[in-house]
Amino acid sequence: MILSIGRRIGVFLLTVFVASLIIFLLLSVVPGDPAQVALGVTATPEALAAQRAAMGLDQSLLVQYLDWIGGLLAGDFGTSPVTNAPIGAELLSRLGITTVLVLCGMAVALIIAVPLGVVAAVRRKRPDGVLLSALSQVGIAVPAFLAGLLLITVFAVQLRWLPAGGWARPDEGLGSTLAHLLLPVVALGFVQAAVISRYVRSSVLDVMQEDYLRTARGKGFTAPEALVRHGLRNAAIPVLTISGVQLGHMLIGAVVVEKVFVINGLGSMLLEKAANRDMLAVQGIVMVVVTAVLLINLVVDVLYTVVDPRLREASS
Amino acid sequence: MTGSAPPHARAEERRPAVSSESGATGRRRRSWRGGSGNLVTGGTIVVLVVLLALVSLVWTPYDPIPVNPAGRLLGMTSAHPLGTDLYGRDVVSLLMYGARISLLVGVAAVVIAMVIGVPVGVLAGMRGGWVDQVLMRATDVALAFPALLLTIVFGAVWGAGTTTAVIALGISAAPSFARVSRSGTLQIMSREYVVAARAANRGPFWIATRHVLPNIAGLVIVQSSVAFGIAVLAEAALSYLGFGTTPPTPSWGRMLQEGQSYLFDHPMLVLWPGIAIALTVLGLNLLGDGLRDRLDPRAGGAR
Amino acid sequence: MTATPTAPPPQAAAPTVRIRDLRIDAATGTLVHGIDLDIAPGERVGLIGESGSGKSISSYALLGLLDEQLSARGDVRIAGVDGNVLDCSDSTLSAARGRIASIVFQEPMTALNPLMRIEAQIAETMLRHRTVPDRRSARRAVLELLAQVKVPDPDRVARAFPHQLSGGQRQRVVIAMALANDPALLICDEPTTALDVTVQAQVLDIISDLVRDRDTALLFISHDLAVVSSVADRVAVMRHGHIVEHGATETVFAAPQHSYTKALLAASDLNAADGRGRLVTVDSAPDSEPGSAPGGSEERPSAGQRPVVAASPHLVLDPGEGGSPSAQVFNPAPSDTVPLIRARGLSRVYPGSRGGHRGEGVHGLRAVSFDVVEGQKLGIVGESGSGKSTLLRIVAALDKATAGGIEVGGTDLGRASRAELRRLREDVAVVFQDPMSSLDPRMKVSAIVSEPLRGVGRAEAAERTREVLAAVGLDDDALTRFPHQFSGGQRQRISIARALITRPRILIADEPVSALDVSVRAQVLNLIADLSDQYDLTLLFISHDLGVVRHVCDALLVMSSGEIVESRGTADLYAAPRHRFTADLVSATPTLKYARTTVVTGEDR
Amino acid sequence: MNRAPARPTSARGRRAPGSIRGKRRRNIVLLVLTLMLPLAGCAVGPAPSASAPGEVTIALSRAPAHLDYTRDAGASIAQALLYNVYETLVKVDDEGRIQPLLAESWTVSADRTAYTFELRDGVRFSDGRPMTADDVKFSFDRLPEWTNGVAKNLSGITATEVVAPDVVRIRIAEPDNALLTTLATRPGTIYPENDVDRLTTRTNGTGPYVVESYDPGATMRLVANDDYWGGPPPLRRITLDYYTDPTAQTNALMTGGADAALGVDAPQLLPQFDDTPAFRVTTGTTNGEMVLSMNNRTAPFDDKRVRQAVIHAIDANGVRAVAAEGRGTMISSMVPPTDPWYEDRPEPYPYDPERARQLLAEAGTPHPTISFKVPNLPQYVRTGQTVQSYLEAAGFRVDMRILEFPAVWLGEVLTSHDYQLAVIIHAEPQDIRQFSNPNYYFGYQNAQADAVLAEARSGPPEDYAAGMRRYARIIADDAAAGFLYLTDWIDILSDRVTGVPTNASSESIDLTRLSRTDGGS
Repeated sequence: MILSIGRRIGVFLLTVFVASLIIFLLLSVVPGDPAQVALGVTATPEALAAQRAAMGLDQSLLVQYLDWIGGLLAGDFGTSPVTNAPIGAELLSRLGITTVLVLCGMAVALIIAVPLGVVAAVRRKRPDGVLLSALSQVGIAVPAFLAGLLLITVFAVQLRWLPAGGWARPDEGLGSTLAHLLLPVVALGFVQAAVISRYVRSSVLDVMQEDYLRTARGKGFTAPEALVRHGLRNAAIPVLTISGVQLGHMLIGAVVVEKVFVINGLGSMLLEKAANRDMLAVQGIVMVVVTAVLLINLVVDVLYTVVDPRLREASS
Repeated sequence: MTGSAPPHARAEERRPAVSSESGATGRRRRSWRGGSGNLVTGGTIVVLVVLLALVSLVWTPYDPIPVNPAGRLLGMTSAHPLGTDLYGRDVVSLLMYGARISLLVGVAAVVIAMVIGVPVGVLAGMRGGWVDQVLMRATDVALAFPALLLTIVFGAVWGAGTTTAVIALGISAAPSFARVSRSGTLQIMSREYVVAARAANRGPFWIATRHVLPNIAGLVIVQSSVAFGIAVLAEAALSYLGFGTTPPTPSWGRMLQEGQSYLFDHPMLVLWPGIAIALTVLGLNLLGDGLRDRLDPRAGGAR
Repeated sequence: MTATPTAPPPQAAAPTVRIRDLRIDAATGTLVHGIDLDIAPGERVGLIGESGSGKSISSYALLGLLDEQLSARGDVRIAGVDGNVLDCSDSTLSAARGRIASIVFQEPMTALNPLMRIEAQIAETMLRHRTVPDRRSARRAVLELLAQVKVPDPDRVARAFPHQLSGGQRQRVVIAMALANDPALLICDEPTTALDVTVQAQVLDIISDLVRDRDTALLFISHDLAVVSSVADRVAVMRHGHIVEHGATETVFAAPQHSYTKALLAASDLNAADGRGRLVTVDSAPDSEPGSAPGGSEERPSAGQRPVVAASPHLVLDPGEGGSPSAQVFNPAPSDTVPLIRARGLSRVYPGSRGGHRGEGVHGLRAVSFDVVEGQKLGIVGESGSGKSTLLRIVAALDKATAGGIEVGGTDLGRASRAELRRLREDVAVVFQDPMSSLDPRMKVSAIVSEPLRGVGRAEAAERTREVLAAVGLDDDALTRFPHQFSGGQRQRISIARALITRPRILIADEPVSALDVSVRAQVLNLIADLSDQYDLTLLFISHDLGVVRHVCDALLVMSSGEIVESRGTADLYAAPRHRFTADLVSATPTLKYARTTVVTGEDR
Repeated sequence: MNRAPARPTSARGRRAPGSIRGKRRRNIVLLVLTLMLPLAGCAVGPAPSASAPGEVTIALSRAPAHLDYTRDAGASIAQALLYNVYETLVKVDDEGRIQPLLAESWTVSADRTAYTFELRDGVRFSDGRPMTADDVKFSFDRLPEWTNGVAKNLSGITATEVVAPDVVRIRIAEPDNALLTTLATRPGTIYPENDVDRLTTRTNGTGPYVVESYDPGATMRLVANDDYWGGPPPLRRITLDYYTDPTAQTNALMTGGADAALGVDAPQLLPQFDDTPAFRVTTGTTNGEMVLSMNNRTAPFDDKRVRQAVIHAIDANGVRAVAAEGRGTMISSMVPPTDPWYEDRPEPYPYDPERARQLLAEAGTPHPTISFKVPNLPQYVRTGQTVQSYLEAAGFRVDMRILEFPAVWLGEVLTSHDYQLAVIIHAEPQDIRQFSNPNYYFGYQNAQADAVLAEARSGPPEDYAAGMRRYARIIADDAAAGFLYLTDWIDILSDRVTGVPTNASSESIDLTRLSRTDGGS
């Protein structure tokens, strides 16, 4: 098991390395000249050359890449040619905000989706099951920002129960943080819940057809007992996968919600940096997101081996 | 363990080939009712949207592009059943034209994803070994780039717009096609008719085109309808973020975005495109579910 | 959720199960048309039927385990359960399931929760019904039960997860689970169908023994008459949702009354042949109802039947004495003949480390040497994992040996060029096991059958397709249909037609009948025998079932663990198996007790 | 000085008839939209402020990418920093008059080419260093290093001399009537030498507030500079929250997330503040002309007839209706009514699509294809789309591209001049002079106009207005660009704040007198 985890980590590192190459080529080589961005178009050729040298752009691509990746490993994301400010600090604080948002959103999503999906599966022939299933279908189909907009209109603008947007750091008062967090988390969580509940439903349905569930009933468990004792853990495996995938994608996918609720998270930072053509910052953000997605995959993979003894064996 | 398909996918391959008696009579019997309900509802919605888009090619009540400052923000009238937008354009015409854009984005993204993903998946599934390993690792890498991230980055590099968005959405949907195709291919490759074809002297290309592709077509179609729905939603989100369809081309996402600041006085401007998007995605998802029920006998009438 | 099992019934004579007019309906129609059946305490009843006869769902109805799509009516009483079982709620019945009545399902590979240890899975049966006070005593009981079902190392098995156990071990675990609470009734639904023959025999013994020891009533469901005959005191024969015949096993088997029973018995008995030396099929059986064969009315015997030719004249058998099996050439060709297939020291090692054999690969074949001469009909017999399928793949040039060499028709497969391989593949055709899987569901029959033809004009291809279809007894209108429109037996005919279209010299049949119903099995075996004569084929017939190869083949190779352990003429081998494994196999193969051994003298059609 | 009065108008006055019914329907629809949410209890009262006492949160629209306005031509840095953080020798007040700031007084030489400024005593940069004449000299000497076009406005300065530690003299080549006005803008900023490498991230000005932190695109926090020469400012802290989306901007105000929304450019959002006495909406003047810039240097706009055709083709009132909900003021040249040389003159090329076609035909290009670059902000997108629609109706083929503002649009249009048609608000005071800047993106060259401008600037001060009037007329008659309309400056203020200037008469959003009315300050 240790061995298999070691192997997975190796694969993870290799994948991150390949991804970093792609990101570097896409964002350092393809777009224009960062020195030009830094100095503006009116800069003299001499100034440009000096700037290029200062930014290391006169080096070979390999050296540039090594510089960048070496910096990343040391926690240095470089200095933005646009703002002249170090990218890492901003990225970190934005990542923190988005992580809180996404984790809370995912928690809400799971809290809603798991019971919803199970009920929708078990009662799929009954009107309430059909209704739940239909609701989740509709939930998937509603664009997240529309949901957010309506939430704001009703709960913030009309009812004045909650702030319309923004972010409050916990050190500014936990109550305020929670109040600011509630609507965006609900908007994010509900849409995700709709997506995940479909997977819960379908994997519970799959499990309900498994022979061992029938065996469990043969032992004397009622259908719901059998499902709880024997089905849910098995059904959790595909749900784990999709939750992992969704969690990674939400880091940027939450940008829509961030924008609606004026939360300055990672997605908003990406948008802002992209609009300002701050490619080094964009490069850093992409690298962080991609690494996070791959890391989540790794964790999910490792969780599999914890949940499923077959994998423990097979990979050792 | 090779690849990274979730273990439950592998478990299904262990199912006995011979169906048990109970399977023949009950457990795996197809119930057409649940599936066809989804299929009919979803199909009807999708067909309606397609019709709307097709009609918009030859006729819309008004030209949806020119601005008409004199006729802005009209409510529902007989001349404009759903009113006009902030540019004075007829909302019905905009919705029809927007259907075209949404479908275009969806179709183009799905085609790109399919063209990249399916060959990769089939190749990985058929060749196995290191080819499979390399392709699936590559798929993992590609999967680590979320669609929105890719679109925003592409927009920053090559300029935002429908084409950029479609390419980015297509690329980011490709890995899921590759995975679906691969797992489908693995199942097909374990079938004896493939062994029979090999025994009958048929090469990999023949097997891929005559046996694998026709048999995984169902899976790919289901995946397409899912990816289509995702693309339609993504187009809306991107338009909202300013990375999608560029003006003056009307799109549902842009209509939503433009109508947003009129939510207070003219909420219908948000409502109509919102309904259009939700309905279309709903239709596509239902269609996908329905098709899955039809094409995947294992799912039976369960879904 | 209160349990309602009551005290034992007042009269000892009262049946454990009493079924009256049980009907099961699905949306598409009625599946079971009112059956009646009693099982007395300690009585062992066999329920026989082919697929689709309704035998399994009837048993599920007894325990309230029917699928939601199905509904049961009638009156079912189980001693210890209040009222009509069919009217009981799931929670009421769940108190009885596993305690008063237990069930063992067919498929041991999937019947256990893959994520739970065996101990927990067995223990929860007892903890659920509080038949043990605590976990510790549950553990003791589990080990005891595992010992009773003769699991080799109960301690290890208790700690294991299901995937770490073989199929036979898993089925024993399932049986242990079912018997954990000493139920009054045990239902076994095809409990051994998925198991190897030798394992099947052991499991059947265990079931018989345990049931006898505990005086448990047994309802044993199987399509295999031989298996049922070895277990049951009394049998009921089901067909199309009806019990067509019912009585003491001996009576029913020895003197069947209903025509279907007769036909089924005849078809099951692979020793029985009709007047022309052909196996008896349900249709050819006397008194058979026309057009109502279990496999479907379209199952007709092929046209152009030929009498079975006696053993091949070239056959020279090696006595198989002395020396290590691996060093020995089995079934050697006479020195004056060049064998059609000549394998020497053939090995196949699969890389990787499946199943805990870290480092070393898995041996599919271990240095196998044998010959096959032209025209021979050679059976290759072995259990799962014996290497017979690996051998097939190598002979058909679908796989390569990792060591040793094989020549087919003088071509060395290890060194053959592409062109040579292509030519060779035209000479070697394969019929596969599973008629569901071996035909591409998206291709029309014409395309399937003509697939092996290359470099042949369209017209000629069509002509040859029609020809081979006719040879396997299918009409032209089959050409434009899809596989799912055919029954299992017909599909296997299509599969055979495809194999024959290149006019091969060698036909490899890989368990061609093991997925078929009993009645159809005989037809297909007849067809293969006929065609291999008609087309002068050299036949390699692979099977796990000695009974099946016995009829078709004139010589046998017996394989075990990747090695050939014995090769003999069929009759000799049956009469006096030399290798211990062969002996086990012969003795484990269930035989129809009580059945008539005479040749059926039904009217020829 | 001829000044138009500030126009604080309640938005209520602009309500369209029938909007009561509209409002009821809207509520019903909202109810439907949200299916089940009870709106019964939605008594809309003033939301309590989220700001702490002594602090004010302002909702703004356009965020600067960084803090260095020597590099960036966008207006948003100056809006936040000028006067509030950085100061100039003189400043323009809310009524557009020149007032002393860092210079207590100044004298002009007889030939009007030397200005001597007496610097205020006790002025310190926020890092504590005293501000001296050396800093003034450094600041003006560094102007050539600005990568931002506005520094060109002070290119007339030939020398800056330190007369005494608190006296500085500026020499200009020719007399310039606009010098003081220009010194009140960005290029006139005084900053110390020691921090110039960090201008993008740190400020070191002499103003009443200091930038405490800036989260790019999101929030800028200004804290009081307690050592401010004018005494501590009224507030401890001002938080500037930037909203790319105007709905979010007004929502923040409505829900107490902000105390004022300044420079709101989505008037459609105003009606919801109608019924709420806790808010007041003010409409002020700006220098912001919505200009349809044409690249005069290249075809087809090197042909005056094509330029005229563009202006004839567009109904500026229609553009104003779509882009500003009918707000703003029609102008015929690039002069706001607040400028002394403003002239109420009819548009020389009024809306006449037929005439536009005719002119195009005369120019030999009946269907010219135009590359039209539009910043990606809602106001501009609306303007662009409407303009495009008008132009295409007159025979133009318009390839409209929406570019990210500021980075991409400024880079392509303002810096690289890679455009044919563009739209942008020019908000600098007296920005019409840019038509005589040969390096400016207008690419306009007209020796006669240049001469008129030079004469006005160097001529006697009393002739300045007349000269500028003449200049404005030439620019308009030559169809150098399209002047669509003059934007309004819309503020929405909660009753908690006061001291916000109504008009946008300078480049700054002057928050120096901002304070709270609810005892918070």
